[in-house]
Amino acid sequence: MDLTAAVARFVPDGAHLSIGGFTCNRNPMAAVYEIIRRRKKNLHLYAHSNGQGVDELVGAGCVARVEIAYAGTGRFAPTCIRFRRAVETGAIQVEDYSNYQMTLRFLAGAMGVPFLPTRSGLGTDLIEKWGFSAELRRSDPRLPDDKLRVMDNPFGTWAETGRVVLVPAIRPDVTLLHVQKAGRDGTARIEGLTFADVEQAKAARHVILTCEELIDGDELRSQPHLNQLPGIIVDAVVPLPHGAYPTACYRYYDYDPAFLNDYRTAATDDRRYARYLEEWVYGTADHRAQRARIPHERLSAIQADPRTGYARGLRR
Amino acid sequence: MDLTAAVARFVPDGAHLSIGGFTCNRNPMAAVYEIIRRRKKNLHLYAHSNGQGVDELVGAGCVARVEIAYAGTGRFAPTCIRFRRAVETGAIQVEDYSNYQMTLRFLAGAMGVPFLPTRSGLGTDLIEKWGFSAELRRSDPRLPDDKLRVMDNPFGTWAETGRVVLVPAIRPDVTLLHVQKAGRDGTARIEGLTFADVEQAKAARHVILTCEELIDGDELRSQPHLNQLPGIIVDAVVPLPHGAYPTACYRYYDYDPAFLNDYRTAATDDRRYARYLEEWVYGTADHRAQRARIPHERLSAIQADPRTGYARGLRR
Amino acid sequence: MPDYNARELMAIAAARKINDGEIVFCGTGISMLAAMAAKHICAPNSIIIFETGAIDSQLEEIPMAVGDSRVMYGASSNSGLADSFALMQNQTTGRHVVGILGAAQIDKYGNLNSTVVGDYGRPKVRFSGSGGAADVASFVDRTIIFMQHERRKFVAQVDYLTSPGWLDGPGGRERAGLAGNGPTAVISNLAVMGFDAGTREMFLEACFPGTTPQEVLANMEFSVDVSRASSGSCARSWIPSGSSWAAEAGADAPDFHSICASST
Amino acid sequence: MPDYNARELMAIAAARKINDGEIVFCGTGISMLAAMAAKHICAPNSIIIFETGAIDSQLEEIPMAVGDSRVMYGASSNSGLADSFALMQNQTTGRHVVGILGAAQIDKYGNLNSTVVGDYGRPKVRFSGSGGAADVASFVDRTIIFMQHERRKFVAQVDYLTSPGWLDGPGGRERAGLAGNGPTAVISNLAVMGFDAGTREMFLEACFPGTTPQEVLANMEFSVDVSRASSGSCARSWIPSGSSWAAEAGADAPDFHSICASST
Repeated sequence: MDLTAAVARFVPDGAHLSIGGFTCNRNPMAAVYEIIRRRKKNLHLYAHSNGQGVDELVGAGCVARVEIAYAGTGRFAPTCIRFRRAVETGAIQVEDYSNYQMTLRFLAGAMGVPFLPTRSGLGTDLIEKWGFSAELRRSDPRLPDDKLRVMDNPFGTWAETGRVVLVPAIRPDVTLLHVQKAGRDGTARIEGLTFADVEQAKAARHVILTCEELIDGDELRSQPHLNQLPGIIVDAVVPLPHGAYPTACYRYYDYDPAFLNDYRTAATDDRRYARYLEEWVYGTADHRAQRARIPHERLSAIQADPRTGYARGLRR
Repeated sequence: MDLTAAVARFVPDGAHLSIGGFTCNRNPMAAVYEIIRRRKKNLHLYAHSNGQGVDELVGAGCVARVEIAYAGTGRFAPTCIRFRRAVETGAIQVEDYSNYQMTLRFLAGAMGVPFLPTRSGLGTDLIEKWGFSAELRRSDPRLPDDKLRVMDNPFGTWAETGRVVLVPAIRPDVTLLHVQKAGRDGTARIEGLTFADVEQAKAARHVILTCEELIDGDELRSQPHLNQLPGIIVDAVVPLPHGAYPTACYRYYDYDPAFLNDYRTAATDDRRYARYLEEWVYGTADHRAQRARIPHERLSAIQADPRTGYARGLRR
Repeated sequence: MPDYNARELMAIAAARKINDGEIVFCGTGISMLAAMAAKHICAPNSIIIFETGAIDSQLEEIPMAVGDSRVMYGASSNSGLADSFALMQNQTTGRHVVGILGAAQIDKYGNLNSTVVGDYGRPKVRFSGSGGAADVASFVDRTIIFMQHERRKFVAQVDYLTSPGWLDGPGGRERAGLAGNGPTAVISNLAVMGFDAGTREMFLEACFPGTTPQEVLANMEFSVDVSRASSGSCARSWIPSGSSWAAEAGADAPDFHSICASST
Repeated sequence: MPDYNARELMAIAAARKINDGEIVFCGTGISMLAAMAAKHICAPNSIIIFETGAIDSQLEEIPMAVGDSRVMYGASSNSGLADSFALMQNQTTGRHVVGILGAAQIDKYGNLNSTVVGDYGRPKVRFSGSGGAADVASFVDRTIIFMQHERRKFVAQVDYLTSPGWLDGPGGRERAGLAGNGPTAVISNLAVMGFDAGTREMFLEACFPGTTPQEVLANMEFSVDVSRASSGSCARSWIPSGSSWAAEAGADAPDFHSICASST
């Protein structure tokens, strides 16, 4: 299945989806651009700190609702620019959690339990202020009735804990990940930090995987303890070199500061942003065509150093 | 710190401890034998399916109480023999859980929360029948007041779940693990299945690590995503080749069927078992002396094949 | 004398109950044989998983425990207990899992005891305990159970309910809060039993060659419906005949026969 | 004109608050500088951790976000968010962690807002949101907070309480069910503030050179006790002087100065 077919099949309008990666690293950008290109609407997005991918999906108008912990891409955008605009204009609805709360929600989904407990957020407005209305929650069977619940510790003061926050499980319709290596059967190997990718994938009903390299033969199965996802939970595997660009992919390439700076400039102005989308996304037929537009010297500049896994001395 | 010093410091009589490994694999046997050799008493042992290590600690009379999911070492002892005898004679007190419940209890301890939820065991005697008396639970502040609790899902029918079992966190005083590779700072790399080792280590107040190889220099830190334990949680690292013997250590050696068959024979008879302990444990000053007693041809026979990680064609 | 022994028959009978594409949870011994046989005779795309965290293992030699390094070889991923049970509790993956279990006692609703005989506080006989059995029986789409057919093992009431079957009958699992299904088959050394879709009670589905329904009943403390049972000769139809069975069952694995003969 | 800029001063001041052997939770930008400086000047055995899962990273270049591949290099272990926050929530490891945070607004009890200005349902300004800040502030032994010293940022009441400080004062955290401690220092571009052990209210500890207590107060919506403040000249004692400071602060890292000048 190619990316177009996978997105067509698993990402209908209104889908509940989550994407992997963190801020400027290993976002599944090729899949994000394909979703934008197909002008998907009304998506319900689950994000922790996924960053660039979130901002582009929101900026392109694909997203109706976001449950999120953090919208930023480091120094390039301490607050994601199109996200900020969409919230301030009321174009999207937002429900706020913390990074750990979102991680636990994915983990609960992966584990098949309705909630997980934490002490995070006790005493804060994460608990007091709810973004989604009760009507909205009741109208969508894919949403729990409550944002979260606070409960006294049923084991007294066990674990020095008097009270816990219960955060409800997330079951995305589909999770999109970009990984370094995968096999045809879906076996996936992530190198470096996994962020919350593994939990997001296991929580989802379907998983679309893009990868830098498709590995045939025995390489992945000769070291099974290095693989984070077994093939049985993956629905589609699409090899797409530079599939995380302009975000980084550890050991393969760095984020592209030039692109992200240009993006920031474009994102601050509605007309410029429309032009950006037209040229970079709608105007490119697919990932291959898009990648062909990246100047060769930029790809060279961000190529990862084998020792460190990033581009040493990159002009940032 | 050598093993004797580590055990002396972190395993006092009455300690609450857990050991790593699973049935006949990667039990921290050198540490177990050192505990037996020092004639530790009244230990409170947390086990999932650790197998051989559990049976030897119980058989030597070091253990007063066990919280456990499974006591067996595969074909050599479908039910651990000394464990069975100790339970039937009332020599130890037992609280039963399932493997996943025990895993979740360690995970809860690792996460710093008082409990985790699961649907496992609803409707069974794991919930109805409690092994430890209320007095015992109240008398030891290291034990929660309840074995577990059943609760209605506070999120209605979210995640197709009407009811959950809450299992309380375990915080062992110390966890003993045997791993393949470790650095002087405690960074640990487990190859193959991790069982519940990582959760057990992170749940504990102290961690004693034995390892096949002590790795100096950059090898471990050049691939940090292959390391399961960061150095900061480890109190002592002791390099002890064959430290899991007679259980297996993936990629290094297999379990020793000859030893485990002899053990079974010894374990079925109190006098023979006393002689076994005298010769194999009390009669050896330390791991080095004990290892010197293993016939060379046995160590050769169990040496792991590099491709499969176990001893191919081993007469079992 | 047939050219297969009782353990081989049991493994093949269980293998025939596995559908292609299913995820097969394996315990020790005969359940591994059944899963391996299934891949050879009827479910080539089934996936073998172990509670220790090995997913889709390539078994070159038969593991003698689920912690054996042999389960680690050639897997799609090797992780740990937390992940493997989560996969089964997860509602998407869990409903593709068939669990193969064994026990010391079973009742007519397929509830299992692998903990104690006698009083829990001071047992006459102590067994290994649940291990992952209670977890698997709580979570997965259905279970297949191996038993030795003896009167003290097929009991009116289990001394300790370790792993949930259909609990107290129709609606029992739902009332307890369990999502998955109970057992769909019990395979003993004498016969294959199913569970009635209405009453959830065990019934005799087929006797193995040389066994009669009367013999089956004589070796149980409770009674089961035998009216639907095919006779031993009928059961023969799904048992491979002659020398072909061994190849079909994956008996090319080096120690299949010895394990068949000795494992529990 | 001094040979250090305000951001460098802030980083050094925070570094001096880190004890040797502590685990330092780092966010983006200046908090990484502070942690790196601490390893050079006062806490050589401190350990840097990131919420993304990197533990004890060896920072050869300064990451521009906690998701930057630069945090992965030379770590003791690289895992993911679940593990790093668990390490902080864990009562054994968590009590060795000092968290360094920043925010858009702070109140006198050190409660932080990094979510919105205005009404949550239709905000005037939307910020990034909690990220890991609420988690860290809930779990760890204590926090150090970086702020820009402006009246609209030191407010009587935060528009949204994202990350818990001392909440409503003495006993507030305990009543809410939080185990860890609140902030012990706020470091702004003008001054260093502490929190009174009794009232849990912010007080002025020291002004940076060239700043007066009056200037500090003029840039806050609420008032703080300034009676314990050492003057700018006193604060000089813990600021490295002359050219040595850069070396001490680990300014040999290639882009320390440019990051100091530009990062948030």
